[in-house]
Amino acid sequence: MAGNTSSDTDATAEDLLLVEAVAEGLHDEMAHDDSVIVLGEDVGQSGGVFRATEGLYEAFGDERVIDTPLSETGIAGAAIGLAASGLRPVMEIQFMGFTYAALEQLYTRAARLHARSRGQYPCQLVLRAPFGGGVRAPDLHGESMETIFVHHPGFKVVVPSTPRDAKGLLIASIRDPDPVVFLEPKKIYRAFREEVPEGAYETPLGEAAIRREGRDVTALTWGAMTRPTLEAAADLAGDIDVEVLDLRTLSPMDRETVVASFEKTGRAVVVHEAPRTGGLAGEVIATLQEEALLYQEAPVGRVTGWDTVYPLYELEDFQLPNTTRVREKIREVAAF
Amino acid sequence: MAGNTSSDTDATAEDLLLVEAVAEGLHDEMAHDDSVIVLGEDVGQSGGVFRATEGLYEAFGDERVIDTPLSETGIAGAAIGLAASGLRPVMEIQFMGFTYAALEQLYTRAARLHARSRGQYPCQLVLRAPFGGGVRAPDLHGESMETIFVHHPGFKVVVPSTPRDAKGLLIASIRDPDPVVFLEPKKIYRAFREEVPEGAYETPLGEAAIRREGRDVTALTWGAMTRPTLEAAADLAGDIDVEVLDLRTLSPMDRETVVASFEKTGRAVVVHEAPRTGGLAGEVIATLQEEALLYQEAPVGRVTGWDTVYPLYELEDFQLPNTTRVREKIREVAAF
Amino acid sequence: MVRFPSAVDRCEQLLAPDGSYDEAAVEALGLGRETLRRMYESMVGARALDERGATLQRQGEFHFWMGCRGLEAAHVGPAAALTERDWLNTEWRQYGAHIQRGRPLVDILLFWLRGYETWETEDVDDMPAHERRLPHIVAVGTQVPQTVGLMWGRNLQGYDEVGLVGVGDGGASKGDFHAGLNFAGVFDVPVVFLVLNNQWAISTPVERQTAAETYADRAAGYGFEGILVDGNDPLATYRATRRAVERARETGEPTLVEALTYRRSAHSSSDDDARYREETDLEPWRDRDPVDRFEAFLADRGLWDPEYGEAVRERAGERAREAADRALEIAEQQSPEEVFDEVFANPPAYIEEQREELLALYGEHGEEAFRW
Amino acid sequence: MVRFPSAVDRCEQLLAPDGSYDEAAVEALGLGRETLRRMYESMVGARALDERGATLQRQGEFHFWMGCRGLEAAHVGPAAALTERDWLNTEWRQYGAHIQRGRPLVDILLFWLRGYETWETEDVDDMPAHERRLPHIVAVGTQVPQTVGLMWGRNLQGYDEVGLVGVGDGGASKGDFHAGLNFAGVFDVPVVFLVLNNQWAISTPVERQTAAETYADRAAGYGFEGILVDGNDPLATYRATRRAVERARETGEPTLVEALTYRRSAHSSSDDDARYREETDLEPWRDRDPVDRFEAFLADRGLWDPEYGEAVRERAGERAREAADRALEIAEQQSPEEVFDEVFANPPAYIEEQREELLALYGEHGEEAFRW
Ligand SMILES: Cc1ncc(C[n+]2csc(CCOP(=O)(O)OP(=O)(O)O)c2C)c(N)n1
Ligand SMILES: Cc1ncc(C[n+]2csc(CCOP(=O)(O)OP(=O)(O)O)c2C)c(N)n1
Ligand SMILES: [Mg+2]
Ligand SMILES: [Mg+2]
Repeated sequence: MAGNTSSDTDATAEDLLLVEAVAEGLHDEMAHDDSVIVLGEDVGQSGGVFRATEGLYEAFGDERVIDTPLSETGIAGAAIGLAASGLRPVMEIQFMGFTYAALEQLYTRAARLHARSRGQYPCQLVLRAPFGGGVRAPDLHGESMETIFVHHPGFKVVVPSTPRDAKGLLIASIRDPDPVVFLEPKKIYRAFREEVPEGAYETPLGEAAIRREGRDVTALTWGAMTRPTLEAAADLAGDIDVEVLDLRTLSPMDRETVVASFEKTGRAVVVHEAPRTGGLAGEVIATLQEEALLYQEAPVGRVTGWDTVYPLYELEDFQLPNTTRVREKIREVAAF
Repeated sequence: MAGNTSSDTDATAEDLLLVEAVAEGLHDEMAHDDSVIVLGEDVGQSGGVFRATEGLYEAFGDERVIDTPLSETGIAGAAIGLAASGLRPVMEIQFMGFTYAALEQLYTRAARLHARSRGQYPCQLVLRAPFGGGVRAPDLHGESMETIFVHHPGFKVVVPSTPRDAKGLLIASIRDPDPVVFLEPKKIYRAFREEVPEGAYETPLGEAAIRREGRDVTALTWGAMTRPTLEAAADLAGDIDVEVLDLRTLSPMDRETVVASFEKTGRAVVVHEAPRTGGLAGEVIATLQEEALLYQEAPVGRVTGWDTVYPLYELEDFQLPNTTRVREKIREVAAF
Repeated sequence: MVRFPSAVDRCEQLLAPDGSYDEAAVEALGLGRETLRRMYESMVGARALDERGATLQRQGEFHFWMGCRGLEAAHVGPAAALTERDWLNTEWRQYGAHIQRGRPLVDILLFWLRGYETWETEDVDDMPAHERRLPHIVAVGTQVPQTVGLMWGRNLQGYDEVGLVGVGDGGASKGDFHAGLNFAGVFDVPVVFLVLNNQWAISTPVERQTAAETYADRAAGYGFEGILVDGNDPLATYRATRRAVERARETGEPTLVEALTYRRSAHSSSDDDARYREETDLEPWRDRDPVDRFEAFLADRGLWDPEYGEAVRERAGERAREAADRALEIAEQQSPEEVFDEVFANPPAYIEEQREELLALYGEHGEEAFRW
Repeated sequence: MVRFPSAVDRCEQLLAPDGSYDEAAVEALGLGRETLRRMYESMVGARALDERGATLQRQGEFHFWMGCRGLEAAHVGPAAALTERDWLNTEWRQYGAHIQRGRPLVDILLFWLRGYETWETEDVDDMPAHERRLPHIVAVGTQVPQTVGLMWGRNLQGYDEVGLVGVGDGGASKGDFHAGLNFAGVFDVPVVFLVLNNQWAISTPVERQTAAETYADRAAGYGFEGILVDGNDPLATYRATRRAVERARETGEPTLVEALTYRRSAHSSSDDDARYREETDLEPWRDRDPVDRFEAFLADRGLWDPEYGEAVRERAGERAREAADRALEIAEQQSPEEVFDEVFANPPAYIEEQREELLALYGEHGEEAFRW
C-alpha cells in the first residue's frame, strides 16, 4: 500500500499524515481510473523527494509512474500533450519554486487549450507541487506564489490543510476536467495524522471549510497557516470568539461562505505566507467590501509574509506568519 | 535622431508619440551612458516590431543594440549576466505574453541577485515589454500580467501613460540600480502626441500623477486605461467631480497620494485591464481600508478585464474596460 | 544569401532547381499520378490562399496575415508523408500542410479572424486527417513538447500513430525545442520534428539565430538521426519525412528533418522586410521556386501542361476567394457572450456571473459603448 | 553501471584508473610539482570538507548537505586550468573547484547556513580569483545563460577573461542550457561549458536523462567543439579545459567539455540512494577513485608518499573542522532585521516600514514567538 511509511506502527492503516494521504489519493485514483498517470522528477522508484508518490511505481509500473528528464518546461509541455491525448496526467513539480520554467507552457497552453479549441481538447491535468516555507530548505524551496495561478484565467487552485482533505481534494482535482494547480503545504506534510477514509472519494472543489465557529472576528487562511491561525483562535478563546475559515480552494474562492462569516462578525483577518503586496488577502478584502461593506466594523487585517526576498534557514521564522502575529492582529482588529 | 518616424511633418521634433518617446529615451540615455545596451528580438536593424528601438542600431551599432536568438530565457539570462558584468542592459521582450519563458530567470535570479550576493552584484536591468490589449493582435499579444511582477519581491514595476512620462520614467528606470519591469501600453503607443523635453531627464519612480483633480470620487488607473478614465471623468463633470490618479509606478505604489485622495473623496474606483481576480485593484482596496477605512463611504468599485481567456480581435472590445464601464461604475459608487 | 553553403551541399535533393531530377530516386518513391498532382494542387492552393489573405489584410478585412510564398514544398511534402491517422501540429504559416491533409480553407482562415478553432468530430477515433491536430499555437516553440506528450499518450493508449511537428529556425532556439527533442529521445516517442529553416525569424537571419552548421546536427545531441533536405524540393521533403515516419512507427524512434528553404515574403503583414534585407537577396530563391520546379518535373513526367496549371491556379484562386468570403461572414456573427465560452469544461460560478454583468452592460449601453 | 560504454572508449584520458599514465602527454602539460600538489591538495581538501559537512548535517548542525565524493577530479582539474582573472560559476557540489581557486572554506560553508554569500572586494578589478563568481544558484541550469551574459559583458568592456560554468547531466536538460550554448555560439562568447556528467540527477539515471550517446555530441548543434574526458582523471579534465580556455581567449569560441564521472554519495543529505540503486553499482567507481588514481601517479613521479598524503589529509581535516566551527559561529549571529537587508540597492519605503513592523513585533513578543 502506498503512503504509509511511518515508523509509528501503532497507527491504523488509515490514520495518515498529509503526505501519505496524497500518496494514497494518487494510488486510489490510479487504481480507479487507468487513464491517470504520474510524471515528474524522481517520482518513480525513489517515491518523490517527499515520498508523496511512494508505492506508485511498484503498484503501477513505469508506464504510469514516469521519471522525467530535469525540465519543468518538458514536464508541463508533455503533460499538456498527454492530457490532449485523452490521459489524465498528474505532473509533479518538485517544489513550487521550480514551476517558473513551466509557466510559459501552463499560461499559454494549459490555461487556454479548452478555450482555443472550443472545448475539443479539455486540459484535464493536475500540477502538484509542495509549497510554502518552514522546512529549512534552500532558496526556491519555500515559495508561496499561489497568486500567480489564481490571477491567471483558466486554472483552478487548491490547497489542502489536512490529510483527509488532501486525499479528497486531490481526487476531485484529478477528476475535474480543467487544469488544477494543487499546492501541498510541505510544512505540515508530516505534522499530524488524521483518519482518512479508504478508497477513492472526493472533497468538492470550491468549498471553504469552517474550522472553528465564532462570532467576533473571521480569520481566513489556507494551507500550513491554518494551524497557527487555529492556535491563535484557541489562545483568544473566552476573550475574542474567532471563526476560522480554511479556504481550501483558492480559485474559485467560496465567496458565499466567506461573505456570510463576515456578515456575522464584521471583522476579519487574512493570513497567508505569500508576500503582502499583491497577495490574495487583497482579493479577499476587495470581495468583502464589495459584498458586505455595510457590515464592516474594522479594517481587515493582513498577516502575511513580508515583501522581501525569502530569507533562508533560521531566518525564515521571521518571514512566516506565526501564532503570535495572527493573535495580535486579531486583537487589533477586534479592538478597533 | 531616434524615434521620430511620423509622417506628420508639422510636429516639432519634440512633439512625440509614446513609442517615439520610448525610442528617444533609449537613445538619449545610451548617448549619456555608454554602459547602457539594448537587446532583444528584432530590436536592431528592424527597429523593433513597434519601432520602439528605431534609430538605435544606426546610432550605436551592433555591440550596443543586439538582435538575439529567439529565446526569452536566453535574453533574460544574458541580461542578468550583462548586468552583473557592470553593463546596464535594457532587454526587450516583444510582447508581455512572451515574458513567461523568462520568468524563471527573472524570479530566481534577477529579483534576488542583489540580496543573495549581499549587494555585491546589483541587477541593474530594465525589462521593456509592450503590454495590454486593444490592437487586434493575436493570442498572447494582449496580456496584462503586471500583478505577477508586483507580487514577486525584488522588482520595481513602471507603466507610463503619456509620452513625456514614458521618456522620463524609462530613463529613471535605466538609472535605478534594481531590476525594473517597464510595461508600455501598446494601445496608446501612437494615440496622441505630447511635448517631450530634449535630452535625458528623469521622471521619478514611485510617484503617482494626479491627472485631474476632483472632490467626489477617486479613480485610480494606469497605462492605456488612463484615457477612458479621464474621458469618463469628463463625461461626468458638473455632475460628479472625479479625481483621476495615474499610478505610473505600480511597485512601489505611491500610497501617500492614493490615500490622501481617498481621504478627500471617501469613494474610489480602480480601473485595470488585467483580470479582476487577484488583480491590483485588490491591493489598492486593501491599502485604502487599512489606512483610511474611516473615510470610506462606499464600496470601492472595480472596472477590470474579466476572468476569462483573453478574447481576440473584435471581441477584445468586450474584454477591456471602456469609458462607459468606468463612467457607470463611478456613478454607482457616487450614488451608494 | 544562403546561410549554410556547406549545408546546401549536404542537402538531400531529388529535383534540381531547374526541374531536372534523379530518375531512379523518383521511381523508388512509387508515387502515383494522383498523389503527385494532389501535392502540386496543395502547393498551388497554399499560394492562392496566401495571396487572398494578404490582399484582404491590405484591404483591412483581416487584422493580420502571414505569408508562405516559397515555402510550399517544405510544407506540403512532409504532410503528404503522413497517413490519415497520423497527427500534424504546425507553425502559423504551414497552410499547404493543412490543405494537403484536407482541411477546409475556411477553417484555416477562421483562426486568423477569431483566434480559436473548432472541430467537427468529437471522438478522436473518427477524426479525419485534417482534424488530427492541436489548435494553432502562438508562443513560438511550445508546440514541440506538447506534440511529444500527445504522441506519447496516443502510444501509451496503444495507437499506432505518428506525429509531425513543425518548428521554425527561430523556434528551434527555445527551451521547448530542447525539452521536446530530449523527451522524445528518452521515451521513444514517435514524432518527426520538422525544422522549417526559412532562414529568418522576423528580421533575425539564421546566422544570428545559431552558429550551428545545420539544425540537423542537433539531433545527435538527443540520440537520434537528423536529416537535412532541400526544402524547396517537394519530393525531397516527402521522402525524408516518409522515412522518418516509417521509422517512428516501427521503432518509436524520433527523427529531426531540417527543410532548408527561404522566407520570401515579409514575416507578416506587420513587418517591413525592406528594413533588414535587400530585394536582391530574394532573387536566387525565386530561381529555386518550389512550384516552378515541381511544374517542370511534372511536365517532364507528362503530368503537367500550361492548361492544367492554369486550371489548377484558377480553381485555387476561386476556392480561396469563396473561403475568405465565408470566413468573414462567419466571423461577423461573433457576439459578446462568447467572451466566456469554453474557458472551462466545468466553469465556476464566476464565469456566469461575469457574463451576466457584461451582457447587462451591453444591453443597457449598446454596442457603441464598447467600441473604441 | 557506466551509462556510456562507447563514450568511455572515446574519453580523453591521461591517467589510467590504476595510476599508470601516458608519459609524453603528461610531460606536454608542463605542470610543475607545485601545481600538481596544489591540485592534489584541493582534491583532498574537498573530500575533507565533504566529510565534515555530512557529519555536521547528521548531527543537526547543517540543515542540508550535498556530497562530492568521487567527483574531485572533475571539479579541480577544470578550475586549475583557469587564470586568476577568469570566472567560475559552479554547481552546488563543486567544492574542490572553489578550493583550487583559493576560496576560504568558511565562505563555502556559510552559503549552506545562510543562503547568501558575501564578498570582500568591491571593485571587480581587484577581485582575487575565488571571488570571480556569481552567487550560488539553486534553480538548476539557470547559471548557464547567466555566465554567457557575464562573459559577454566583460568582453564588451574589453576584458580578456574567460568564464567556466559547471552544469550537471540533469541541468543539461533545461532550456537554459540550450539558450546559453546557443547564445555563446552566436555571439562568440568566451565560455567553457563544463557538463559534469555524474550519471545521476537525484534518482534519475543519465539514460533517463537523455538518449544522446554523449553530452559532448550536443556541441555541434551550437557550432562549436565538444570534448569528452574521463572525469575521474584530473589531468584529463585539466588538459581539455585548458585547451578550451585558450581557444576561448584567443578566438572567443566556446567549447563544451563533458567530464564523465559518477556520483558516489547520495544526491544530498535528504536523499536515500538505496531506494534507486544497488550498493554494487558503486564498486567499479570506487576502483576509479580520482584521489587514489592521482596519488598513484604522483607517487610514481616522486611527488607523493604515505607520509605526505597523511599530512595533507590531516591538515585538510583540521581546516574543515575549523571552518565549520567558524561558520556555525558566524551564522548564529543572524538577527531578524537581516530579513530586509539588500533586497534592493535602492529600497522603496515599504522595506523600512515592514522592517520596523517586524522589529516591533519581535521587540514586544521576543524570539520564542517566532520559533515554531
Ligand atoms: C515565445 C515567443 N516569442 C516571440 C514571439 C514573436 N514572434 C512570432 S513569430 C516570430 C519569429 C518566428 O521565427 P521562426 O521560428 O523562424 O518561424 P517563421 O516565422 O520563420 O516561420 C517571433 C519572434 C512569439 N510568438 N513567441
Ligand atoms: C529548476 C530546478 N528543478 C529541480 C530542482 C531540484 N533539484 C536539485 S538538484 C537536482 C538534480 C540535479 O542533477 P544534476 O544536474 O545532474 O546535478 P548533480 O546534482 O548530479 O550535481 C534537482 C532535480 C532544482 N534545484 N531546480
Ligand atoms: Mg524562420
Ligand atoms: Mg548529475
